[in-house]
Amino acid sequence: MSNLSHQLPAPFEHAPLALVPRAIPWGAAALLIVAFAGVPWLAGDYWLNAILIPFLVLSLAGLGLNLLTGYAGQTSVGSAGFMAVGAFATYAFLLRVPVLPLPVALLAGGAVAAAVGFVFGIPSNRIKGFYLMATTLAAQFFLEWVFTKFPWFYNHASSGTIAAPRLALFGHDISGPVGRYLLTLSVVTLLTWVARNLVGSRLGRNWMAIRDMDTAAAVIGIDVDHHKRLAFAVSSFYLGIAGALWAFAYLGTASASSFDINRSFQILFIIIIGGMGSVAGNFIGAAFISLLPIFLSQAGQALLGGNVDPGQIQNLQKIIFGALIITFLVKEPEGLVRLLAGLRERLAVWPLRF
Amino acid sequence: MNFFLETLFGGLLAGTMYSLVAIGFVLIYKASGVFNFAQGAMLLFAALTCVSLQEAGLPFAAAVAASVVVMGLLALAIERAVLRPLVARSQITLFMATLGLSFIIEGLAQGLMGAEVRALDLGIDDVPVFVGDVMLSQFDLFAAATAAVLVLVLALLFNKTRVGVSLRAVADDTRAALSIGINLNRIWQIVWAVAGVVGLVAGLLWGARQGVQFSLSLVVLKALPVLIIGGFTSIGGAIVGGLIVGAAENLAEVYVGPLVGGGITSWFAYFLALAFLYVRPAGLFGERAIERV
Amino acid sequence: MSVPMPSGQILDVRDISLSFKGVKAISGLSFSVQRGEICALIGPNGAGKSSLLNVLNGVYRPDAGEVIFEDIHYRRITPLEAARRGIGRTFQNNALFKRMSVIDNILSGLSRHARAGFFAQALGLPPARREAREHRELAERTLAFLELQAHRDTPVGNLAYGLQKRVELGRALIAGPSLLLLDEPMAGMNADEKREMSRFVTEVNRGLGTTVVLIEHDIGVVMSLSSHVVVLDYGRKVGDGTPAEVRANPEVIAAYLGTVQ
Amino acid sequence: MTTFLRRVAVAAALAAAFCGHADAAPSEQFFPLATYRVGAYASSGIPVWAGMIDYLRYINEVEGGINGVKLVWQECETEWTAEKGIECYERFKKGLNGAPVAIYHPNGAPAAYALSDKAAADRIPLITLGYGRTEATDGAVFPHNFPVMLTFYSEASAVINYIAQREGGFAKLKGKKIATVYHDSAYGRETQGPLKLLAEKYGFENIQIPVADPGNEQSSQWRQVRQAKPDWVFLRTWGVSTPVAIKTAARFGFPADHIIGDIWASSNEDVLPAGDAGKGYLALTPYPGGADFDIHKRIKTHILDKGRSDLKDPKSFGSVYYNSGLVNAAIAVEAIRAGQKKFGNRPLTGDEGRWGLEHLNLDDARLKEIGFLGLMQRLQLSCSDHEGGGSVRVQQWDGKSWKLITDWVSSDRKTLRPLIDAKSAAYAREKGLVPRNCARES
Repeated sequence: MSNLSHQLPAPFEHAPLALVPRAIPWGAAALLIVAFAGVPWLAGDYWLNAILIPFLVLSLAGLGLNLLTGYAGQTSVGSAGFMAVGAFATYAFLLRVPVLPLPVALLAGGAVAAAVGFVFGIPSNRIKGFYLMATTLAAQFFLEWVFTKFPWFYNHASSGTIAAPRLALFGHDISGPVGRYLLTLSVVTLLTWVARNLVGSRLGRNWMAIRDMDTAAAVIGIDVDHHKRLAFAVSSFYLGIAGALWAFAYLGTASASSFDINRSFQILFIIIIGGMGSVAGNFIGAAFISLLPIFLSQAGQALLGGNVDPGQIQNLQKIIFGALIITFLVKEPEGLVRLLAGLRERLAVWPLRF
Repeated sequence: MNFFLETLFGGLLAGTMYSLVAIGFVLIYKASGVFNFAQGAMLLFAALTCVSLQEAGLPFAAAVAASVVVMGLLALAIERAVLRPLVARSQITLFMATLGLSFIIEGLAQGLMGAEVRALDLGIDDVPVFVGDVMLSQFDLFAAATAAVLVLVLALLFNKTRVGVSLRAVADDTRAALSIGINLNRIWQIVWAVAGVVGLVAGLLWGARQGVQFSLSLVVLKALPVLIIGGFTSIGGAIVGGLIVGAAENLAEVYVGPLVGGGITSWFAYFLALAFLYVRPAGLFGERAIERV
Repeated sequence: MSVPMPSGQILDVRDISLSFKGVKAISGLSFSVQRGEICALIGPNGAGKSSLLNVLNGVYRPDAGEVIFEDIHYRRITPLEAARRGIGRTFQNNALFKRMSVIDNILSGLSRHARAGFFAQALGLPPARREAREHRELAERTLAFLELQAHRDTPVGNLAYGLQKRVELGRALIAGPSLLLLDEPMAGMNADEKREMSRFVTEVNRGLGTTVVLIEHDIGVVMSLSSHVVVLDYGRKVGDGTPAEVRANPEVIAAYLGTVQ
Repeated sequence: MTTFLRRVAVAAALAAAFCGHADAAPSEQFFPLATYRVGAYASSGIPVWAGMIDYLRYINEVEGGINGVKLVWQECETEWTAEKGIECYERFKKGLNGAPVAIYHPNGAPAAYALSDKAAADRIPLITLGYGRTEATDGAVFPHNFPVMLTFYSEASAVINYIAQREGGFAKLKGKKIATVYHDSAYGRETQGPLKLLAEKYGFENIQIPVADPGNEQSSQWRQVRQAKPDWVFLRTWGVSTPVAIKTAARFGFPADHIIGDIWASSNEDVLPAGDAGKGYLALTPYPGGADFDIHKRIKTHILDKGRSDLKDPKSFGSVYYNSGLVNAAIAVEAIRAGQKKFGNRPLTGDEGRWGLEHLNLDDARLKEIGFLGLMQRLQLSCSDHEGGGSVRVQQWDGKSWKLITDWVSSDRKTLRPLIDAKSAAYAREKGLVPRNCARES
């Protein structure tokens, strides 16, 4: 590195240096304290089991897809297939190598998913755009088929399902709602930190360069093919771990159909609504997508009582949902995260402007 | 050998059913550069409208005519509410918008017309026909003939009418077309309406086969590999792609399926499409754009 | 086939031909560039200038001919390999990463020099941090050199065209290329901006000893900036020499006056 | 944006209201209804809820509740998905305004699997009629799962018994070809084990042909059927793949009256779209179609004719799915009645509901009393047997409605029980569970 700076012409040497100091993220720290210390005491089973755990897992899955689509610019509709790999691989490790502690099994499951993602990412060197999307659909359908077809993957259970083996960490049973919540929260926190490191590093920059213009990226010396495959692998690692958590921390029992194409679309919606190319956006998108239907059905139940066919509420919800997606694409292509940032900026100058 | 031929021909005919769905895609992609995921939902909406009207007492022909009008109105609405505000946005954005659109149309279709399964009888006897020893399906023959007529009509529409000529101009070079005064919005409306009518035809044929119900919208997933093999921009490609997928899928299920336990049709077409892509990254008939830098 | 390159030359283009779907873009083009010079490619639109640059760094693949750069002979090279060998490049219509900030665009130019591994980056380990800090310092210096500090964190898509050209130059420059290909670095600029850009190019050329091949339409700029001019028309070379020689060449005058008023 | 924030605030307030209701002394029994009225499977769901609600309403309004305990119910839409199923379950499990949950119907395989552990932890029994884990028959390992009346194993055995009956005895099965055309999913594959065993026992040729989801194109499958020339086809499809299968069979000249549909291919919605091709089609079911059973007369008089029915389309009265709603509701009601014998005539908790289910005994006399004779088989559950029944009736589609053509055809559950025990033991090992000792349960 230093040999490079020796070649610099004079003006370079005398240029003033202005490095931005790193700020401590107080907001994030406070949020983490509340999430780790406050929520387990305050939230009941309903909030933990039905809302917070799936919200966290979906955020993680969104993060995984966002690395691939929002950062590296490769659209995928096979996310759920890679989630399935993570779930079934983790299950296989827990079942067949009982000495493995849970975190190691999760990591190993994620690693298997990463390997599979890498393989399905190979065509990205020749195939682009919608055509590449078809590759990911192939992955989706093929993986779903594999996990129903070969009984080895689900230990020959007649129902084709995998059930969470006893969830334990350092001898503590964590199969209760709080235990599963804390497990999920820890994994998600850790992986979010890693994702922030990645997107802020050279790797993330290279991904974004490829997203914005892959020809130019190659011209300045970025190995485009390698980085695309790497994006598939890293994204699948995240999705794989999300899949394992979805199966074991959330559902409890899962099968290949828990990871069908609709799940892939759901994750895609999370990143569209939350914001592509943003880490925080995944959480906002996931919150939106998991809370909106619950809100609508609760509101429908509470406001209209039994007077309206619940099926119609559901149809209405579908329409609202579709309309929201289009509205976001039209009005705020960068998603809710951008919208909230705009709101914050306006609030910051509040007394002056309002 | 007979069995092989029968599988091959049966597969080819079944493939035309895929082509029918794919044609709607191609029309829209050519004219507006939109990869329309909502084509399946449009198919469902069209068929459901037609059947509901028939149930309400309209004769079949009138119901079809009314459905055509409804699809035209739907196209107008889509152009206004989705395409116009998103003009000049990236293709991926437009694709995602059609995902949202498919939710709206599905919600509307089921909300307005119910979720029950409806039987649809087109009055075609679905009994086997024998050509020598080779058995063919009368219904499939009818579907293939319909596809042929449809392609003919579309060809006439695009080659002999003013609308068709402007459409081709738009597909070739949008900017040049605009500069000679072609109204892009109008073209989009027309093309989406035509795609809606193609969806109606496909929806009726598929609906006659499986009943008119929600899962009609799933045939879109079957049409994707067809598009990839044929290329997004060629109607001929959609036909050939459909034939290839139909034949390959049937042959594979019969000859390869037993080796791996069968049930491979869900992904086989996609792998086939992938293999094609690897050789020709823009489909058999698609043209690869030269990158200008 | 492989005649050795005379010393002092950094680039030798031999008999390059390129066509698109049967239409010739370049036919049988040969010329060479001396180490340390600024060589200008001129010619009317469609003469094949940009295509030639694209051949040199592997974006296009020629049908025939050979390129010799430093000590390697090639007809087809990947853009990646060309970059690794030290060919830097800017584009006619700006090939910047539009949604990334100015500093990130500049930093991306360094990626082929980076050594930190995947896990070091993912986990924020000391080697990765150290490298990131060094790269950032270098990028800050580049920003300062190109007088772009005020725009450090602006997404380049929001910058004025002239500034974007400068960012693109910075991105190519920071990698320390031995040959810099600049495709119309001054297109669409006013006289002041052109003067500034000329200054940057000259400083790079003199300070770093970087060889520059540039495409430019403004004959005034070409004459004052470059020491060697190659003139193309319809994919053929119609002139090659010092600015003064080229200016006197009747074929050049014909080609130029025929199209540019 | 501000409207959005306001909406979130309303949602939070609503959710809080739901979580923090005041406990009053319970006087009512809560029947949570996890329904699916939209999505791919809505067409089959809608009549089911009508049947359930009509029966609950009948119990309340005509019989004055279960021994005086009134029933309350609320719907929650699951779209046949696991996530919404969990959300509904978590919303419902604490009861409604103090009325407790005794028995829960997950209504849909994904939710049933996902709720298995959670319901065990909350001690709420799940009834899964015609779906769910077959090995849950072993109540020692699965105390809270009740795959009542008919598992897929029993179904496979019953279909072979029926074919034997048609062919003139088990001896005649030797050398016959029986093809199973199945939806390529866990559901579809579940009969492979028992059919293999039965094929070895009776000597018929067992041909398995999968249909990939969603199954809207099946020419290759039926071409294989045509080539194999089976004597009977056991059709284990579901959703859209059933009418497509029936139509494609006709297209390939396979006679509909030699196709036997399974429990999920036996409804009006399955055959109607097939039109004429469905004429003669056979289907087995634990809840046959028809509106002539005694209970239908009662419901017609007291509910339907008074305009109190949940059915929007009166044509569906007596349809297979409507009747399945009746049967599902009746099992739960009768189980609560059984539990009340021990715990008193009051609303029961989940634990008490489970006791009631394990002591449920519906003989012909009781079935006649409640008006279900012929519609529902004799059913006796116990700690070690959570299935209880295992019989089916075979019905035939005449183009307009189902005609019952057999009485109850029983299955050979003894032969298949070892398969079930092996699977439940494997599950217990995998999860580190210690099975209950059923001998000591009372």
